[in-house]
Amino acid sequence: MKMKDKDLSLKFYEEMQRLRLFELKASELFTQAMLSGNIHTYTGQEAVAVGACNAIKESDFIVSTHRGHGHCLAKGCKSDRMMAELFGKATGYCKGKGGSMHIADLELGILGANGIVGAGISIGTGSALASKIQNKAEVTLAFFGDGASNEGSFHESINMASAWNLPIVYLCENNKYGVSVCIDRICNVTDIAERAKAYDIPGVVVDGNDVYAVYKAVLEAAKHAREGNGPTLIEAKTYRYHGHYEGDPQMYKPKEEMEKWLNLDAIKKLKKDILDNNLASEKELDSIDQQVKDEIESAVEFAKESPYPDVDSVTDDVYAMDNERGVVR
Amino acid sequence: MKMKDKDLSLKFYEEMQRLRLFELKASELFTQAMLSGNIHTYTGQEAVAVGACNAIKESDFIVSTHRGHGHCLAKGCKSDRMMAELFGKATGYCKGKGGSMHIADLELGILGANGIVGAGISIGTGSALASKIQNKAEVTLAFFGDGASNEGSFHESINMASAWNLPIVYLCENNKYGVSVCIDRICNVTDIAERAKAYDIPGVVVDGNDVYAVYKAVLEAAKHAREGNGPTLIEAKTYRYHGHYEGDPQMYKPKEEMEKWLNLDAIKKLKKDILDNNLASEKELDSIDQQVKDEIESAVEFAKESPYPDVDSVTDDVYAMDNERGVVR
Amino acid sequence: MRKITYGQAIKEAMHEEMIRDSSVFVLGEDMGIMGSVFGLTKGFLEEFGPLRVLDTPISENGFMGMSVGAAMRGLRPIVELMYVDFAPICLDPIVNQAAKMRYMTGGQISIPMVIRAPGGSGRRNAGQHSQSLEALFTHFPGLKVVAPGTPYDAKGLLKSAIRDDDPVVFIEHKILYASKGEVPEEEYLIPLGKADIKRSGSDVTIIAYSRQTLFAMQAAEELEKQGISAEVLDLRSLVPLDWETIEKSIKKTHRVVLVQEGVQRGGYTGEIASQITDELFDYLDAPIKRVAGLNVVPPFSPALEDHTYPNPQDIIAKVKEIVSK
Amino acid sequence: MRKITYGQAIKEAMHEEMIRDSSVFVLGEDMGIMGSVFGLTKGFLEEFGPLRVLDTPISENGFMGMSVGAAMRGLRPIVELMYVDFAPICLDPIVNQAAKMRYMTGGQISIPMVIRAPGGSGRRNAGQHSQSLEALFTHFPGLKVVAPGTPYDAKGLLKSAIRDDDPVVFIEHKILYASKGEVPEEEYLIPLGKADIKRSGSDVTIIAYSRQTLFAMQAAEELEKQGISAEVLDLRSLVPLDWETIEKSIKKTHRVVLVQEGVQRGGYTGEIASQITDELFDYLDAPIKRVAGLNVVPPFSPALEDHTYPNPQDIIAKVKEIVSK
Ligand SMILES: Cc1ncc(C[n+]2csc(CCOP(=O)(O)OP(=O)(O)O)c2C)c(N)n1
Ligand SMILES: Cc1ncc(C[n+]2csc(CCOP(=O)(O)OP(=O)(O)O)c2C)c(N)n1
Ligand SMILES: [Mg+2]
Ligand SMILES: [Mg+2]
Repeated sequence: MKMKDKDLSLKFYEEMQRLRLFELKASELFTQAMLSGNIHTYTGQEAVAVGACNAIKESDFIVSTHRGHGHCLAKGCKSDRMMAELFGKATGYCKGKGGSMHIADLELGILGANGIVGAGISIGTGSALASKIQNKAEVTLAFFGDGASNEGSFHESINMASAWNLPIVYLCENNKYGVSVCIDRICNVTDIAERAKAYDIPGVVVDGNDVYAVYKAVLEAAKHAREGNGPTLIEAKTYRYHGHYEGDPQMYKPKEEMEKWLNLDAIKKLKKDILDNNLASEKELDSIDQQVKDEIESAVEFAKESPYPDVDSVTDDVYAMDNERGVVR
Repeated sequence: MKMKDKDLSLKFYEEMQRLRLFELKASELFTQAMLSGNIHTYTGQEAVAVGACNAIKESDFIVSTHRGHGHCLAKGCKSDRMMAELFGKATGYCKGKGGSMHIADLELGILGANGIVGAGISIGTGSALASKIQNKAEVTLAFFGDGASNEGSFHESINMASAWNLPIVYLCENNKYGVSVCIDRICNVTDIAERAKAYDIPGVVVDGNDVYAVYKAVLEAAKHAREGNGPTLIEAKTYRYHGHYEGDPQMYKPKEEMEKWLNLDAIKKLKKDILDNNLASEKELDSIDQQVKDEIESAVEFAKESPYPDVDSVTDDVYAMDNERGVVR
Repeated sequence: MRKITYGQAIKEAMHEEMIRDSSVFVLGEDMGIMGSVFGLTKGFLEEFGPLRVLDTPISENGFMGMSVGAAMRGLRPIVELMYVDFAPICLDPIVNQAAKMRYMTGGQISIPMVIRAPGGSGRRNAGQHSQSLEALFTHFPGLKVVAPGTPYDAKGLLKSAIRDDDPVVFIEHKILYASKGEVPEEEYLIPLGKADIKRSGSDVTIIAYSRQTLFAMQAAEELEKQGISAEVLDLRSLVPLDWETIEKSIKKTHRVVLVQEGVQRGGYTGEIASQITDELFDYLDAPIKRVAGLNVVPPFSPALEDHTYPNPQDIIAKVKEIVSK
Repeated sequence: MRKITYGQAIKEAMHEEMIRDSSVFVLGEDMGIMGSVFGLTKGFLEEFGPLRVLDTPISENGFMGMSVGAAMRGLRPIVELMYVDFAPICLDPIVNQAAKMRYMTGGQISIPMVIRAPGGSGRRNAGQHSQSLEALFTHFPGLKVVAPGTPYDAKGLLKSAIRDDDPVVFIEHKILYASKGEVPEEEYLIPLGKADIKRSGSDVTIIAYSRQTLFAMQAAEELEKQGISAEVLDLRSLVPLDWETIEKSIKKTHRVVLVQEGVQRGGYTGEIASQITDELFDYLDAPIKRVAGLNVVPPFSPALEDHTYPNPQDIIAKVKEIVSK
């Protein structure tokens, strides 16, 4: 496949490692009680965020979910300010006010992770509407989970995007579970992509552990959207390794299922592919690993050393105007 | 077609006339300012309610909509108490507290008209769940409009009914419009029944102006549900003659469209069918007409002569217990 | 000065702002071809085209969330909820997204959207189409809430709301659409957060908003005949609240009656009464009274509905409980 | 007496009622195989089977509406909203359907359902998972609202709520799940609408509910050391409200401080303060004070969150503003 050039492959590799190592570190820190709140890690799903975000432009937009670290890193967030946000520090993307579930950066085109399952789908659709109204060529990429596809916002939003031909790519990451509930138990269609038929838009299933497959599907869907042909629903089949949130022993998952998916690991797969195709040497990859590892370590250092937000700032940012600070009434 | 026996045909005819004349009378009364509030008439769609309600049992349940007079009459409501409710009288089905949009009768299996578009879909699904939990053989029939099929509750409810195999029939009355908005403008699928595919359940399109076609489709779907095979989505294509609510001049409808549908009138069609098949004479049909007309006239008399609810009763029925009447705190 | 209706005033405000700022657009059910069920956007589709006047499907949660997304991208959506009673079907994008986005993102993201929502009783619209639900919004930091009672206020406040960089819930009263009042031809703005003394008086302060401002005025006129001088303070903005004006008035009259149309329990006047009793206790010569809707569901029957919400006589009666002259 | 956790008490209440009455069933996200994310239905699926313990999809509006439908048919659903913060996504079936069905149908239809909804701050769950939203429900006639602060109250009230023929919103506090208290082995019920004097005193009445009851108790202990005798009145039920107990206490102490965790503006304590100032004005020797959450969105940062809602010191400070000894 001609797309498998060296640069792109190594970019994928580095980014996927960044996503993986960031999460493993976050998990470790959570276990050490250095992080608090709910941490939903992305381990296992890296090929989706990396493949997808590389298929759109810097000027394009994404909306993310509660499981958003991977999406945000892949769209350009720096691990240090991400980590600082997880620590609730003033140097985080949201000054510590949002935390893990609310990372956003308007300049990077990240319209926010979101704690409400399904909410991002309509927000993303609104972003696509904005592009259409302003006659701009940007595409919006909306990430959401299999569980979210049963929310009303999925239905309402995709219907409008279809009716109005909006420039959006709906990317459903089917990791088989919404917390403890296996999608097969609460949904009778085998492929969520089938639901595209309800809106007369293209529906595509891809191997979510194959970064190239995701990349290609999103590239095509983004082109379709950019050319004014409206939305596509892509379903990427993948799996999450960790519990729904850190601390969840995920007793609801069969052991064999986990093993099967661990064998299909996206990073392993890409690595093998790179080596098999002689795109890089083991050593080169190792040095990427080391470099990412170092980056994450210094991100942690950065986060630890950063100051907490001023207690006084707790009443900032409720409204736009300074004189409405505090909003006593 | 062997189902077209005399008794059933005349029953259909009488009921459809009742629905039609009830609404024409309501419309007239509204114009005379005898009725207030929002009156959504059912004229044009009679074959749907009558065909569908005759296909289920007395012990079965329906949920209705803001345009509910037809459904309620077809499921067994008496025109006098219905009319009294429209007048806001104490003798109405809801003691005048509900009015046109909230008629309900638990004993008749009518779980309520509803002022919130789409709300009945999930309430009906809950009724089907109750039947399943209680291992009862009743089926629930949920009426809703084309417009309602774009609400999230449509998606969420049908998905659950499908996953849990609930005994319910979803009957979408596609009259082409949600208030002023033509369904074709805000929805890209030609047939709403297509959406059944998103839940892996049967989807059926029927001519909503053919009472027998509706009857047959619902009969089959109800059997399917009763036998434990889960939901069906039926789309009945029909048309409303009056404005969305009384007083709406419906400027948004092309004249030719209205003319086309008036030519397809369900009552006319049934009448012709009865006469062509010699199931009854013109005279017999005329006498049914007269009888229904008289019934509606006395319903109006009944309503007019009925007392208004006592002002004191305004604080009744908020909670179950008498001692919580008033609920001052 | 020319007189126009409250509905016309709202229409003019939207129209002027759409001309002034191309990032303003309207969306909602029946906003386009029909020009909205209350006729407030008649002609807009023709004038501004289908990209700035959107007829949505009946998908409130979806199009409310979309408005938030469009606002994040710098547009200024004016979204209509056909009845405020439908807010419970799409409250998440309003109170968990629009209201919180600026704060949760550390001040990065503005949500300059306006949610227009007609409310109120008196039209025999029954339980699910007759509520006054401002209290659903006032409880959420990040939202501003406005509820004008006159055409003049409606126009000036709506224009400010559209230009505001925060989400504003703009509560209209259905019964008022046809009511007329003076509105200048020239452009003007009324800042959010400023109450208006609609009538000055010395014996008691009647605090009201939306339609109840008119009832309070009627009550005050009648009270004057009976020798009681009532000051009528029209809040206009519920959030931000104009505390200075409230404080000044109460320090003058020492008595206060609060009026709202909606269900009393949990209504916004309870909040204000609580602030007054906390901070102005020593200035009060009498209990703070509320005139509010009964704690019931809106009934349909014409024989019942008007007994569930305040009328001028109810206001007069409450005033007389605390003012004896 | 044995001590169990608040979580265990809730679990026992559901368990006992499911055994007692086969029309009771539970549904919600992760209620089955996982036994709920807070572990409150562990073992239920095995014991009662999949028709009485339903793992729903993430379709809150749908399954809340379904609960209403099932309740209309005579079943008694206990539906869990994983976080009360999700109520805005499914408020219509709660406030426009469940709450209004009896009234709109002229008394025909009962909706005997319980909505369990964990709320509250303090777990670093950020803006959309840390709210106290009881005020969303107290404003709607037809709903009952309960918010217990102890295991004993939680169990007795939940059992009553399940047997109640009206829809009850049962607000739990996430931080309390692990807190322990005495709960008898024998069955007991606590009627809805009865407050509990958790501690008797003479200088001031502190009215609280949910977790703030514990904070009020801590404050009262500290105040006692300082010579101030505080009565702690735990509302337990917000609707119906136990006015008699409130009245009696205030007639004794003549001073009152109201405490709630949630955002102050539009919170339920404002309603109560307003009722008190209206009806007990002549018994008050001092302004009514509220201790409540800041008017902000819940921040994530561990450095900020605990500054947004009341703690015992805040209660003490407010009491001292109106009691000088
Ligand atoms: C509206 C809403 N309902 C429920 C939750 C609780 N919750 C958080 S994540 C989640 C599961 C989401 O599943 P899925 O969409 O498949 O995403 P995944 O976690 O697998 O990435 C649930 C139920 C929530 N945050 N918001
Ligand atoms: C949630 C909600 N949104 C909007 C409305 C206002 N409304 C009442 S009926 C209606 C159109 C419904 O269209 P459809 O479902 O096709 O039913 P029809 O009127 O054609 O019978 C609308 C928008 C409402 N009552 N409830
Ligand atoms: Mg998932
Ligand atoms: Mg229709």
